[in-house]
Formats: sequence, C-alpha cells, structure tokens
Amino acid sequence: MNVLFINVLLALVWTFLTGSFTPNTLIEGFIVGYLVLWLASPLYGPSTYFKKFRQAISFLLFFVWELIVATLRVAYVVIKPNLDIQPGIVAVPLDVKTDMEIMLLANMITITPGSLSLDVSYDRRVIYVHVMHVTDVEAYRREIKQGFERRIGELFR
Amino acid sequence: MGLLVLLPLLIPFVTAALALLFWRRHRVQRALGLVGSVGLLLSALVLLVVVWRDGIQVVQLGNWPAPFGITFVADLFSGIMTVLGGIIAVAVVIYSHASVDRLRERFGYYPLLLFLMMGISGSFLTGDIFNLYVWFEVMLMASFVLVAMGNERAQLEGALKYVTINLVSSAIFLTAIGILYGISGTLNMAQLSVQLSQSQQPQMVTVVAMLFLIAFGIKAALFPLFFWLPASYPVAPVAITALFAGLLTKVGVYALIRVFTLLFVQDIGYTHALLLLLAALTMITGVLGAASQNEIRRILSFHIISQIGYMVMGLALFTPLALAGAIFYIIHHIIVKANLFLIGGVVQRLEGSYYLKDLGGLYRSHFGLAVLFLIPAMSLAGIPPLSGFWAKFTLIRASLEENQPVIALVALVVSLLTLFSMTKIWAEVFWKDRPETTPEPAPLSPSARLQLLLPIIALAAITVVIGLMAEPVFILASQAANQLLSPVEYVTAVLGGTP
Amino acid sequence: MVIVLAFLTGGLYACGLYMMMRRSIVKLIMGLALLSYATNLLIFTVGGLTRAAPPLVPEGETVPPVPFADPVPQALILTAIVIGFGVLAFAVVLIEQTHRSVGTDDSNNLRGIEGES
Amino acid sequence: MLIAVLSGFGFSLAAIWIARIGRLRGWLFALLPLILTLYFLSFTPAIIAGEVITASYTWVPSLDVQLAFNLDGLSWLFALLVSSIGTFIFIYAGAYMADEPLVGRFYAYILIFMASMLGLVLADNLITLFIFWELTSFSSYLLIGFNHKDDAARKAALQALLITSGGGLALMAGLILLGLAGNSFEISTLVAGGGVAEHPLYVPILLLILTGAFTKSAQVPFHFWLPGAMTAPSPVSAYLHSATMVKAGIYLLARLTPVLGGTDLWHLLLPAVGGLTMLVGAYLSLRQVDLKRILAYSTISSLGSLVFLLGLDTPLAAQAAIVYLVAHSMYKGALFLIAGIIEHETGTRDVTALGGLARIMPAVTLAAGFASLSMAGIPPFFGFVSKELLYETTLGLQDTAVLFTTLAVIVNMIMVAAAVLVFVRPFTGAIVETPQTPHAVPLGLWLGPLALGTGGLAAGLLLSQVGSTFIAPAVSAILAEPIEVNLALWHGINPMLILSIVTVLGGLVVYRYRHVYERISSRLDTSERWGPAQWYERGLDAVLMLGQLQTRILQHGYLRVYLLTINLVVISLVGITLVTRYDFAGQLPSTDLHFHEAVTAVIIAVAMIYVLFARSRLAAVVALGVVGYGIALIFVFFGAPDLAMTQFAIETLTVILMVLILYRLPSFANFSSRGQRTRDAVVALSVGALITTLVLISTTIVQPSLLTPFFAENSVTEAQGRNIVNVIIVDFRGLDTMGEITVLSIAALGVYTLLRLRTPSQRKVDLTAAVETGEIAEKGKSEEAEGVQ
Amino acid sequence: MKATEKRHAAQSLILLTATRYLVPILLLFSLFLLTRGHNEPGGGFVGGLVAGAAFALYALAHTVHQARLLLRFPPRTLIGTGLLIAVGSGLVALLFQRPFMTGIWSAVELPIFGKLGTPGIFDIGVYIAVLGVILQIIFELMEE
Amino acid sequence: MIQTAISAILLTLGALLMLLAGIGLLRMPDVFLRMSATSKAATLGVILIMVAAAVYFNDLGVTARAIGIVIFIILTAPISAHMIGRAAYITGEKLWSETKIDELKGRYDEETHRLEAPPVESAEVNSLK
Amino acid sequence: MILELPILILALCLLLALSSLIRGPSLANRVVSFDLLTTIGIGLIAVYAVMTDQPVFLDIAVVLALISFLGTIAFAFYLERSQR
Ligand code: NA
Ligand code: NA
Repeated sequence: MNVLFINVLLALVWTFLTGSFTPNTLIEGFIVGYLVLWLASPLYGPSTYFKKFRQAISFLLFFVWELIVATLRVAYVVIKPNLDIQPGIVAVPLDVKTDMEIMLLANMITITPGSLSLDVSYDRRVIYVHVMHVTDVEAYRREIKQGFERRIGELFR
Repeated sequence: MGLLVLLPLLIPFVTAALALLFWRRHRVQRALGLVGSVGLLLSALVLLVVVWRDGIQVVQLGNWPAPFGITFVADLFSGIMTVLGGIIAVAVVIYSHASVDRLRERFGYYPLLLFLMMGISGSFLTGDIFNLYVWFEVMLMASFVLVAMGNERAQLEGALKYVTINLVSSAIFLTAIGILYGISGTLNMAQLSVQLSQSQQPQMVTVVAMLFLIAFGIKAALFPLFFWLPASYPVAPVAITALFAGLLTKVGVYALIRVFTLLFVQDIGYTHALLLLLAALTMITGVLGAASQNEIRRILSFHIISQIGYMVMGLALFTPLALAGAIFYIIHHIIVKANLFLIGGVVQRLEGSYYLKDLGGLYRSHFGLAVLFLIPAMSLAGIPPLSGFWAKFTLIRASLEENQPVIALVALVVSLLTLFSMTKIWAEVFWKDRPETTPEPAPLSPSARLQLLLPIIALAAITVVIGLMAEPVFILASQAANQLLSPVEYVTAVLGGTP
Repeated sequence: MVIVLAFLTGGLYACGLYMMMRRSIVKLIMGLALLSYATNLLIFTVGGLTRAAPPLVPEGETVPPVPFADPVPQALILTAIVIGFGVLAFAVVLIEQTHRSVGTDDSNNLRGIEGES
Repeated sequence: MLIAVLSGFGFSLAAIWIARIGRLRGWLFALLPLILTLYFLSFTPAIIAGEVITASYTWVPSLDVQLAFNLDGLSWLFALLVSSIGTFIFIYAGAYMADEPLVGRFYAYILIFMASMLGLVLADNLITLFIFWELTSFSSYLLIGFNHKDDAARKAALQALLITSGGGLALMAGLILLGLAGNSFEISTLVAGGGVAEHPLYVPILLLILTGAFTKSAQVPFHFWLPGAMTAPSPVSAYLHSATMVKAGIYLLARLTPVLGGTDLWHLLLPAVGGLTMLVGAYLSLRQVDLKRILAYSTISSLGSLVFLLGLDTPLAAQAAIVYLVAHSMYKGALFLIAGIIEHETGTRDVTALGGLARIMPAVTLAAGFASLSMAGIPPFFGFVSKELLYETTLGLQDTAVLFTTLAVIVNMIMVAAAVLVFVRPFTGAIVETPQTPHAVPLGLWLGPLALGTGGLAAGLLLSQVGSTFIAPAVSAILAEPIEVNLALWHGINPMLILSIVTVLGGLVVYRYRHVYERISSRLDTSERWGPAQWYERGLDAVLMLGQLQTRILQHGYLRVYLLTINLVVISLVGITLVTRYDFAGQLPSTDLHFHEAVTAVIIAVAMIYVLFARSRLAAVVALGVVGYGIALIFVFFGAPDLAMTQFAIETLTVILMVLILYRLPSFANFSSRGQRTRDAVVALSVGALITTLVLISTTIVQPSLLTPFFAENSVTEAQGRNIVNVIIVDFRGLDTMGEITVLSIAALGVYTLLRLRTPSQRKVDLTAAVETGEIAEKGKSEEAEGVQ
Repeated sequence: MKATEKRHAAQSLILLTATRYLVPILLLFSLFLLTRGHNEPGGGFVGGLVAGAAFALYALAHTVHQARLLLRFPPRTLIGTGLLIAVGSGLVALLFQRPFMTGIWSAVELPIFGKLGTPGIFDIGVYIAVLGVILQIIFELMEE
Repeated sequence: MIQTAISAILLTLGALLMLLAGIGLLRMPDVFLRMSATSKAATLGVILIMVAAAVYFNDLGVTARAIGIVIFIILTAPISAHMIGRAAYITGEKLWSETKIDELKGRYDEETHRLEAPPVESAEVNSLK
Repeated sequence: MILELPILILALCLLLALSSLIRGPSLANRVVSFDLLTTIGIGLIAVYAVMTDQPVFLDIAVVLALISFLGTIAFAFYLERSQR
C-alpha cells in the first residue's frame, strides 16, 4: 500500500505546483501521479498496487452500476400502482472470513436496493438476507456469491 | 483585579473539582470540604469588609467593559448574603463530618456541597441576569442531587416534586429572560435598570416582572407556590436540610429583592402591592401549616415559608426601614433556621426520631442541648432581645410607619403562632417524659459530640450576639437597604461614569 | 415566520405543561423536554430572526457582513440547551429510580410525606 | 443602674453551679436581691426629695432603642418590691426545693425573671420596657412549666405564655405607635411632651397598650391563665403571680397615665374592665377548695381593683391604688408561700382536707394570721388602709358612686370570706389526717411569710412614714406632679369605716353560708362551657383545624395539582397584568414565510401533538426526537449553525438516554379522567396562548440589541475568533459556560449517585431481585469495572 | 484484525466490525470541531458531545467495560480535569494582572487551531468535561 | 454557471430519490420491505446531494466534508438497517403475508439471541459450499 | 430560483416520513421512519447550504450524519433488550 501513499503524495505535489488547492486539481494530480507511477513501476519491484487499484475501480464501478440498476428497479416497484413482489429471507453461505470482508459484503448487499442483510450467524457461516423480490432462491444465492462476494474476496486477497 | 469578588465562587469550585479527582480518598474529600467552605467564609468576610470600606466592588470578567461581558458585583446586600452563605457552609460541613454516613460521603457529598455553595455565591454576586440563571441552575442541580442522595423512597418522592417544580420555575425564569432581552437588548442588570426605566413599553415591563415574580416566587416558596418545600426539605439528610433551610429559599428572596429594587420599579403601586398581599398570605399559610405538623423538620419547614413572608413584606413596603428590616430578617433567619435543623438532627441522633410523639425527656438528660434549642427557637419566635425580635420589630415598625396596619397585624399574629410552634417542640421534645417505647438516648462519641455541637453552639452564639449587639448589624442592613433603594450607585459602579 | 414561531412556542408550552400534569411520571419527563424546547425557541424568536446569515466573520475580515443573525440569543440558547440536557438526564434517572423504588408510574401514589396521615 | 438590672442575668448563667453548694444555696442566692434592696433603699432620700435618677446607655440607637433607665418614685417602689420580696422568696425557695435536683435551673429562671422585672420597671425607653416585659413572660413560662413532666403544668405554661405574649404583641404595636405619635420612645420625653391624647392614633394606641396590660395583669377576659399558672412551684406563685409580674400591667398603666390617661375612653375602659375583673375574681375565688386557686382568683380580683383605681385617674385613686398594691403584694405573697408550706408538709392544698396545723407550725400560723387579717382589712393592718382608701375613692365618684361602692363592698366581703377560709380551715380545729405527716417547718420556709405578714402589720403601724416615704413619691410619679400623702388609721367615724365594718361582718356571713353560695353559683355558672378559657381552647383547636384543613387543601401531595396551581398563578398574574395594564396596539410582526420553514413548523407541531397522544412511550420518544430535530432545522434556517449542531447532538443523546431508561419503565397509562384532561388542556392552552401573545408583543417592540454591535466589532480584533457565537461562549460570556459545564458535571454525579448509591436496606431488596433475575453476575462485573478506577 | 474475536451471543458482528472504523472517524471529527470552533461552527462543547458519542457507540457495540478500558480514565476524572482546566485558563489572566478570564494570546499561530490563547484552553477544558459527563451518564445507564 | 446547473440537476435528482424513499416507506407492507426501499434510495439521494454540493462550492473543505458524509453514510446506513432489521425480527415483527420464504425462522436463540446457521444437513445451503 | 425545487421536494419528503412515523404501527417502523427523517434532514441541510451559498451549514450535516446513527443503534439496542 505504500505505493498508494506515494500516489497521494504526488497528487499533493501536483496541487502545490498548480497553486490551486481545489478538488479538481487534486483529482488531476492523482491521475497524473498514477500514470507517472505506472510508467515508473519497475522502480518499485513487484507490487499489487496497480492490480488492486484496477480491481478497486472495477468494484466501485460494479457497485455503482448495481446501485443504479437496483434503484430503478425499486423505483419501479414503488411507483407501480399494484404491489407485485415476492419477498423472502434467504440464508446465503459465506466464503469470506474476516470481519472486514463480512461487514463489507453485508453493507454492499444492503446498499443495493431490493436486498437487506439482516444478520450473520454466530459461527460466521451464513448471512441472512431479506430480498424484496425472490423468484428463485438458489439463483439469488448464486448471484450474491458470484457478484459481491467474489469481488470482495479478490480485493482483499 | 477584582479577584476578591470572584473568590467566593472560585474557591468552592476549585475545591469541588479537586474532590472529583480524589474520589476514593475519603479524608481528602472531607478536608477539601472544609477548606472550600472556610475559604468561602473568609473570602466573603474580607469582601464584605472591603465593600463596607470602599463601596461597591465590581469585576468585569474577561476585562470586557460592563454591559458586554459578565460583571460580578458585590454591594452590601450581596456581601452580607455571601458571608451568611459562608457561615452556614462551614457549620454544615463540620456537622456533616459527624452526621453524614460514609456511604454518602463516598458518593461525592462534599463536592456536591461545594458546587451548591458555588451556585449560591454566584447567584449572590453576579450582575448579569442570564448569568444569574446559570448559577441558579448550578445551585438547583446540586440541590437536586443532595435531596435525592440516598435513594430512600421518601427522598425520591420528595425529590421528584422538588425537581419538577423547580424546573418549571427555571423555565419561567428563562422565558422571562428571553423576553427581557427582546424588549431591552441587554442582559447586564445595571444596564437593564437604565433601559427599563426609559422603556417605551413600561406595561410590558410589568408583565415581565410578573414572570420574574412567579419564577423567584417558586424558588422563595411564596404563597401559593411553596408546596415543593414541605414536600422535599424534610426528606434530605438533616445537614443538607439545614443548609437548604438556611440558604436556598433565601436565594429566591435575594433575587426577588434584587430585581424588584433594581429592575422593576416602574409600577410600584401595582407590583409591590401585589408583593405585600402575597407576603401576608405566605406568612399565614406557612404558620398555619406548621401548626398542623407533628414532626420537627416539617414544623420547621413550614415556618420557613411563613418567614419568607416577613422578608417579602419588607420588600413590598419598600421603605429604607422596611428593606433594612427584611435584610435583618434574612440575616437572622438564615442563622437561626439552619441551627434549628441542626439541633433537630442531634435530637434524632439521640432518640432516633423526628416525630414529637416518639420524643421526650431531653430536658433532663441533655440540658445543654435544651438551652441550645431554646436560643434559636425563641429567636425565631421573636422573643427579645434575640435576633428575631429586632427583625420583627423593625418590620412592624416600618409597616406601622407606612400606615399598613393589616400587614402589621398579620405579622404579629403569625409571630404568636410561631411561638406556639416552638413551644410545642420544646414541650414535646424536652419537657415531656420520654415515651416508654422510645429507647434511651444513644450516647455520642466525643468526636461526634464536638462536630455536631460546635456548629450549633457557634450559630447560637451568633444569634445571641446579633440580638445583643443589634446596632452594628442593623446599620449594616440599613446601609445595604439604602444601596438597594438608590440603584444609581449600583449602576454607576457597574457601568462607570459619575453618579 | 415570527408569527408561526410564536404559535409554535405557545403550543410547545401548552403541550409540555399538559404532559407534565398527567399522572404518569413518564409523561412528566416528556413534558419537561417539551418545555425546554419551548423556552429555547422563545428566546430564539424574541431575539429576532435573520435568515441564512450566521454570525461568522469571513476569513480575512474583521466584521461579519450585514445583516447577520444576533449571536447573543444563540449563545444563551446554547447554554440553556446544555443545562436543559443535564437537568433532563438527572430527572429521567430520578424518575426511573422512583419507579423502581415505589413500583408505580402513577404520581397519585407518590404523595410522599404529604400522604402520611 | 445597668449593673443592678443585668446582675440577675449574669447570675442566672452561673446559677446551676452556685446551686451545687447544697442546703445553704437559698441564703446565698438571696444575697443578690438583698444587695439590690439595699442599693435601691440607698436612693430613699433622693426619691423623697422628688429627684429622678436617670441612666442611659446606647444600645440600638438606629431603632430608637436605648438602655435608658429612670428611677422615680413609682419605679423605685416597684424595684423595692421586686428586690425585697425577692429576697424572701429566694430564701424560701432554698428550703422549699431542698430536694429538687433541678433547683439550679429554677434559680436561673427566677433570676432572669427578677432582672427582667427590674428592667421593666426601671426602663424609660418604651422598647426596652417591652423587651423586659417579654422576658418576664418568657421566664414565667419556664417557671410555670417547672414541673415539666406534668401535662397540666406544660399546658398551663403554654396558656400563660400565649395569652401574655399575645397581649405583648399588641403592646408592641401600641408602643411603636405611641413612639411614632409622640415622636419619641422615651417615656420621660413623652410625659413631658404630651399631646398623644389628641393624636389621631390615640384610640388604637390605647386599645393596644391596654390589651397588653390586661393580659399581663389577668383582667377579664384574659384572667384564666393565672389560676392555671398555679401549677408552678409556690415561690413562683408568690413572687410572679401575685406580688410582682402580674403587677407589671398595673405598673405600665400607672406609668403611662400622664401620657394616655385623662381621656373619656380611659375613664370608661379601665374602671369597666377593672370592676368586672374585681367581681369575677372574687366570685370565683370562693368557689375553690384548692388553697392556691382561692388565692389566685382573689389576686385577679385585687388586680381588677388596681386597674379600676388607675382608671379613675384622680390623686386619691392613685394613692389608693399604690397602697392597695403594696398591701396586696405583702399579704398575698405571704399567703402563697404559706400555701406552699402547707402543700409541702401535708401533700395537699385542698382546704377541706386540712385542719389543726396551728399546733404543728406556730410561726407559720402567726404569719398566716397576719396576712389574712391584712387581706380581710382588719385594722391596724395595711390591708385595712387600702380598703378604706378604696371606699373613699368610690364614694367620691360623681355619677357612679353607688354602683361602684356597692361593687367594692360585695367584692371585699367575699375577700374577707376568702381570707377566713384560707386561715381558719387549715390552721384551726382538730388535726386532720393528710397524705403526708407535717413536721416542724424550718426557718428558711417560715421566715419569708412571717416577714411579709409582719410587714403588713408594720406598715399599718408606721402609716405616716410609709405614706410619705413610699407612697407619695409613687403617686407623684403617676400623676406627674408632686402630691402630699397623709395616711392614718383613724379618721373618726366616717362612711368608710362603716363600710369596712359592714364588709367584715358581711364577709363572715358569707363564709358561714358559703355552701349556699356554692350551690347557687354552681347552678348559675356557665363559664365551664362558655368562659374565656373555653374560647382559648376553641381558638387553639380552630388554629389546628385550620392548619390541617389548609394543609389538606394546599399541601395535598399531588404533583400534578401543584403544577396546575403554578399554571393558574401564571395565568392570573401574567394574564391579568397583561389584560389590565397592557395596551394592545394591534401591530403584528412580519408575515413572510418560506415553504420549507412552514413544513418544518408543521412537522414540529404534528410531532409535539403526537407526543400527547402517543400510546407507547418509545413512540413518544421518537416524536420528541422529531420535535428536537425540527427545532434544530429552524436554527439552521435562521443562521445558527452552532445551535443546530448542538441541538442535533444533544437531541440524539437525549433519545439514547430516554431509550436506555424508558425500557425499564412501564408503558404509558392513562390515569386521569376525561374531565381532568379537559381541565388541564384548557389550562395548558391558556398558558400557551399567553406565551404566544407575549412573544408577539415582544417581537413588535423594536429594541435592537445593545450587545451585538460590540461583539461583532471586537470578535476578531480583540478576541481573535471569527465565530462570534463561540467567542461569546468562551470569552465574552465565558463564565456562563463555566457554570453550564458545572451543571452538567453535577448532573453526571447525580446520575451516578442515583444509580449506585444504595443504603444497606435497599441493597438487600436489590440483591434478592438480582438473584431472582440472574443479574448478579453482571453486577459483580460492573463493580469490578468500578474498582479499576 | 482477528477473525474470531470472542463476542457476546447477542452482539452483532457487523456492528462490532464497523465500530473499529467509526470510532476513530468520530474522534477525529470531534477534535476537528474542537480545534476550529473559535472560527467556524463547532467548539469544545459539540466536540465533546461527538467524542462522547464515539465512546457511547463503542459501548453499545461492545460492552461498557471495554469502553471504559478504551477510555483509560474514569469519566469522573475527566470531569474534574476538564473543570480545572477551564478554571485554570481563566486564572492565567491573573498572572498578567488582568481580571479573571481575560483572554491571553500567544503570538504562536497553529495550523488549524489558529492563535493559541486561553479561550482555546478553556474550550479544551469544556471538551474534556463534556466528554466525561456524557460518558459518566451513558456508562452508568448501560451498566445498570 | 455550469457548476450551478450541474449541481441543480444533481440536487433535484437526489431530492427525487429521497421522495422515492418516502413513498416507499408509505407503500411497503412490512418493516423489512420499507427498509429495503428507504435505506438505499435515501443513501443514494444523499450521495447525489453531496456531490452536488461539492460541485457547487468547488472548495477543498466542502469536498472533504461531502466525501466524509458520503463515506460515513455508506458505512452506517446499512448497519442501521441491519440493526433495526435484526431487532425487528427478534421482537417478532410480522413479515408481510405474501412473503415467500423465511429461512431465518427459529434460528435465533430465544434467550441469548445467538444466531445459528441453518442445520448442516440443510441441502440447499450446503450444496453451494 | 431553480434550487427552490429540491428543497420543496425534500420538505415534501419530510412530511411523508412524518406521516409514516405517526402511522407506525410498531416501534421498528417508527425507527425506520425516523432514520429516513434524519437522512432527509442531512440532504435538506446540504441543499440549504447550496441554496444560501453558505458552506458552513455542511458542518451541521456532518454532525447530524455522524451522530444520528447512534440514535438508531440505541433504538435497536433497546428493541432487542426489551425482548430479553
Ligand atoms: Na433538548
Ligand atoms: Na439505511
């Protein structure tokens, strides 16, 4: 992670160089710094920074995408005159193990409209999720495991 | 630098805060209690002397000029009150050493007591109406805790009423301050005095005065707002009750006197006539209530109410003599009333009860205590030449001079009924034989004896001295009254400029 | 808005006092809280209202741009809010302890020493 | 002279220790009055010469109170009576109370009394006089209640105290008014100045002062305390309740005669009350069988005679009064002491249960004989002279001579009968078996009575000297002009002599037929039920009942009604003031309103109303939170970011607090009836409406803040801060904040104390509860945590 | 971070984990509010409240006992210390022959804090005292 | 100007999302569904509003604050939902009658509130392991 | 001004949340409504800051965001405890 630190440092240097201390310049600086670091990456030897960074970005994009889609879905449900949903509470087995990963997963599930993590079993094996519209329970389990859980697992390992 | 004016506030504050740090050190707590109260008394005495010698003392906190910052003002009246606070504090702290159980001492009894004294001193000395509210709250909060401290059922029930009603009073007080600021644009009492006297809306000022009357009337236990007092005072530990009985309601009276001499003098014909009516009703209801009681602390509690009536009567008559009488009455009452409760505590300690029916025989077994009771009791009843006589005499003379025979009559009748109550206690507790069911008095350990009796003896001595040397005390009260009646002096001292 | 706030203040007083006059001591606490809001709002209203102009001096200047909201009532209310909280905290616990010790929520059963015959 | 007055007080402080010396204590204590007697006697030449010896010490000049003393004929005579009779009483008491463990206290009280009495009669300042007056009442209280274990003694003491102090308070008002009316509190100045009788306040002054004097001197209808006071030890009865204290009222009337006397009202009231008292006292005295009560009622009668005489306000009457007073003090003092001896020796005071004591106690019998003869008015005793003078005075009256002479004769006949009763029954005849067997009476006991009895004889024998030495100066003082007094036993056969003979014979007849008298009087008597003593009892009961009633009404213990009362007071005081004093101009504040503000207001309003009707306490807490958040939003809209932040934070903490507490409390219950709710709603709404009105009025009063410009200008330049609100709370008004954090700190301590402090008894209750619910383990843990600190 | 932290049956794993991140954020922000209060909205009081909220959150998620350990000092000591700091900042003025509570400013200017002066110290006292008060109350109530 | 326009659009969108949450709150039949509707819509709404503010003021401090709020909301909103949901379930909050499946049923220990995973033999859960 | 529109909508939202809060019926429902109410409050304050061009108001939003969470947790805490 010390590469991230250098990247942030470079962003700051950039803002000083440009002399304007606004968010825009900071973001500019970060992007410029990232490019510079990528070019100079051999200097630092093998680092997962760039991979992780890409994974993080893609995770973020995935999350935002999910968010927008789900929001629209919920919006539709809410606005539609008749309530046509099939809610249920589903137990999803967990592969991620650390507290941080579990928490992140749970939060992602909740943030995504239409689903809500209710609790994690005491032995951390299962997360219980309330789903607004669940036609196929197994499919839903798979969807979670393939989507959020996989990505979180990648990001942290 | 004016630190002197602040010392009565800061000494208890610092000692209390220190006591929080030495929570588990029982001896340190006790010592801090003593240091704080003695420091308060000494600083208050010096302050009073300085005020007497050099006139009103003022300190502008934070060095901000008068109406803008908070001003602390010591005139004779507040100086006297602070000294009285100090006296009672020292007496109560010493008495507490022997009378308050370890458990309470371990739960912050002394810091609470010191915080209470801090609030009281602040209330006496501040020259800012909102700051007065703050010190009132400090005082009340500490008193809330001290009343409830111990969690006995009776305590909790009494505390509930005490807390609730005082909070309503605080809300009214705050409301009044808000409106006062809205219509005058200032909070400094000296400047308020100037502003209100020139107000374009004097009627509105009178309306606000009513709010203050109610707020302080509740704190002072004025008719018909006194009910919290008999409900709560008798349930606290007796040292605390003594402190409350002596000081707390007098803070309300102090505030009444302060605002109705300094701020609300636009419509005296209305406001002070109302005060006079309330004073009469307060005297009567208080003393009648006492007549119907059969427990020492309750009898004494109701008498506080009736005596508040005397003090307010002095304010209502609004002449130099009457106001001097009121101040004299306050001086006398604080010393005497606190002492009576302390003695009641000793009686309870000896015979295990406050109920007259369970008591008796102390005239034979504890003649010294009997004499010590008789002094404040007879003083309270106005038997000459003890302090209470002079207070009563001055007020009655003032009312007769002002051609107010009705209030004089009320004051006289009430004084007779007070005598009745005091002799009732005397006859039942001291003269009557001890009931068979009551066990023999438990002997006191020598140290407890000293700690319990020393404050009582000292307060009784003060009562006697005030009675025999009434002249200097009266002159003091009289000068204080003159200061109160000429607010110009106060205003000039605070705001600067020439009188 | 002044008129609205005037009525709101009055309403808060009325509700607070009404709640306090109930026999249930739990309601008493609610009443106290409402009363404390009421006084704060009163000071705020009577002190004069200025929209969206906090009494802050911009960096590099020495006086706030006019008009600005009167900081004095704000400071007073700040103190009052805090004191109100302290008092309320104590009162809540007091009520809980009273209930625990007496076992009733009905203030009619809490007549204390006055209830003794 | 100050020392003379104060020595008694000083001695009283040491009395308890002096009393420890044993049997001789009476003689030792008597030294003080003896010295005082000699001291006062030393002024004899000066007094005869008409001099007035004054002494004045400043005490409370600001209140016109001086320790001013004035020794003239009147006060000198009284001072002599007080100290000389005191001497005998003290000796007597030493023997009488030989076995009394509390004798030291007795002497302390009686010394206080003696000193007060001296102060009273010597005082020239009205207030000083009053102070000593009250002290006599107070010491009398302690002495009447001396047998404090006895219910009757305590009751009598209280009765005497309340009656005399009640009168005393009237007296105080009267004296203050007198001082104000006469522009001086010095009696000598008032006497010299005059003019009080024409003052508009004369009538109240006179009525008030008379009330004081009448209560003290046991005039009808205040007389009933005196017989009750007989529960006191006999020396007290003799000293206070016959010889001296009860005469204080007489003294006061005599003293103030030059100031207040001579008016129609004076001439009406004093003789009327005095006459009535004479009759009632005499009538009642013969109905008694208790020796001391016989004497007490006869004393009342005599006091009535004295008031009567003073009311006549003539030189002759004044002379008669003084002679009567001296004579009475001697014989009645002696008789009371004798009654004490009898009780002491036999264990009873019932005259019907006594007899033949003459053989056992000859000296006492002699003393009793002398005193009774004086009382009966037999020449050459001094009592005879007093009776003659009384008749001479009544006969000299203009319109009422017949009435008052008849009255005097009847009263004196009864007194003769009483005197006979008091002497004949106990001392003559056969010895009667009594509860205790009487022994020879020691010197200490019989010396006093014999001296006083002999004194009556001696005064009669040395009549002219007595008249010029003792009586004339006093009379002169009363009338404020020099008077010649010529007393003689024999004036030839004149109406007075005839009346005296009639009186004695009539008295013997009355004595002989007193059974008839008793039968008739007991049938007629309704005083058991309607007498003033019953008024006193009923008055006392009424006060207690009123107190209880009032306490039930005002101090009922219902918190909600207390709150209702406060609201009603607010409505009435503020509302009435507003309506009657405020002039509504009809101007309204600005009405502009933004949508989001309106919505916020609606939210607050809805939430607060919801709080009222919420069924569950937690729902109410949520609604309360909404109100708080709503108010915070208002703070945001009107430029108060600090306030808004604080309000949000505090609100959240409040919610947490409530949540933590409330789940331990029961859910909401609706206890009150519909009627109560409506009533409370109306009251609460009225207060709310009042507040709304106040706010509306205040906001139309345009008074710009006087503080704000200063803060705005100095915040940055002087206080180095750009957030003016923060600068105010930490700097301009930093002390408020200091108080505020103190309040918080105390509240935190309070919460801690409430939750943790458990008295041992409570702890037991809690422990059982904890064991039941299995909380005990957690409790231990938390105490551990406490131990960490 | 331990994967299997021992926890109470009723405690929420999610909340427990979240507090590890939330508590420092809250504390940081509370200090931020304290330091800039003199110039922008904030101040010792709100700062103290937010800091109190942080520990309260910790206590809610874990146990009061653990929160006490995290705090290190008993709340009462914080209260006393806060009060003494507040009054002490006022007394500094006496050394400069000025009335109690007169602001004494040093020339030193700190980055966020601005100028160093006794009113700032006073605010720190307020912060500490308020923190102590809030925790004293909340801890006691939760322990009951 | 363009900043103002962008922020205005974002603000309106954010507000509309909140409105959506509000409507959802009213329309949804049980507490879990309501939370589903609100926690996300409102969170997204706040995020949009914060972005708008950051754009509008274009100031580091404001942006930092906006980011702070966003992070904090993302972190806390789900936790709130989880805590309420869990508590609601434990206290026996009724699920909507149309609810299809409830695998949580009976998993909470009544006394300790300890949550168990479904029994090992539960095929559908194990099948995915 | 166009910025009036968002604040109008948000005010409307507040009313919706309030009505839901009052409707309840269970405490959990109310807490959810309350939670939404505070979230809307955060948004409202931010919008107000933009509308009045006063960035300082954002600080209030931060405080509210940080601390209101605690209230919700406390309610949940209570709900659970009340069951035990
Ligand atoms: Na509040
Ligand atoms: Na959420």
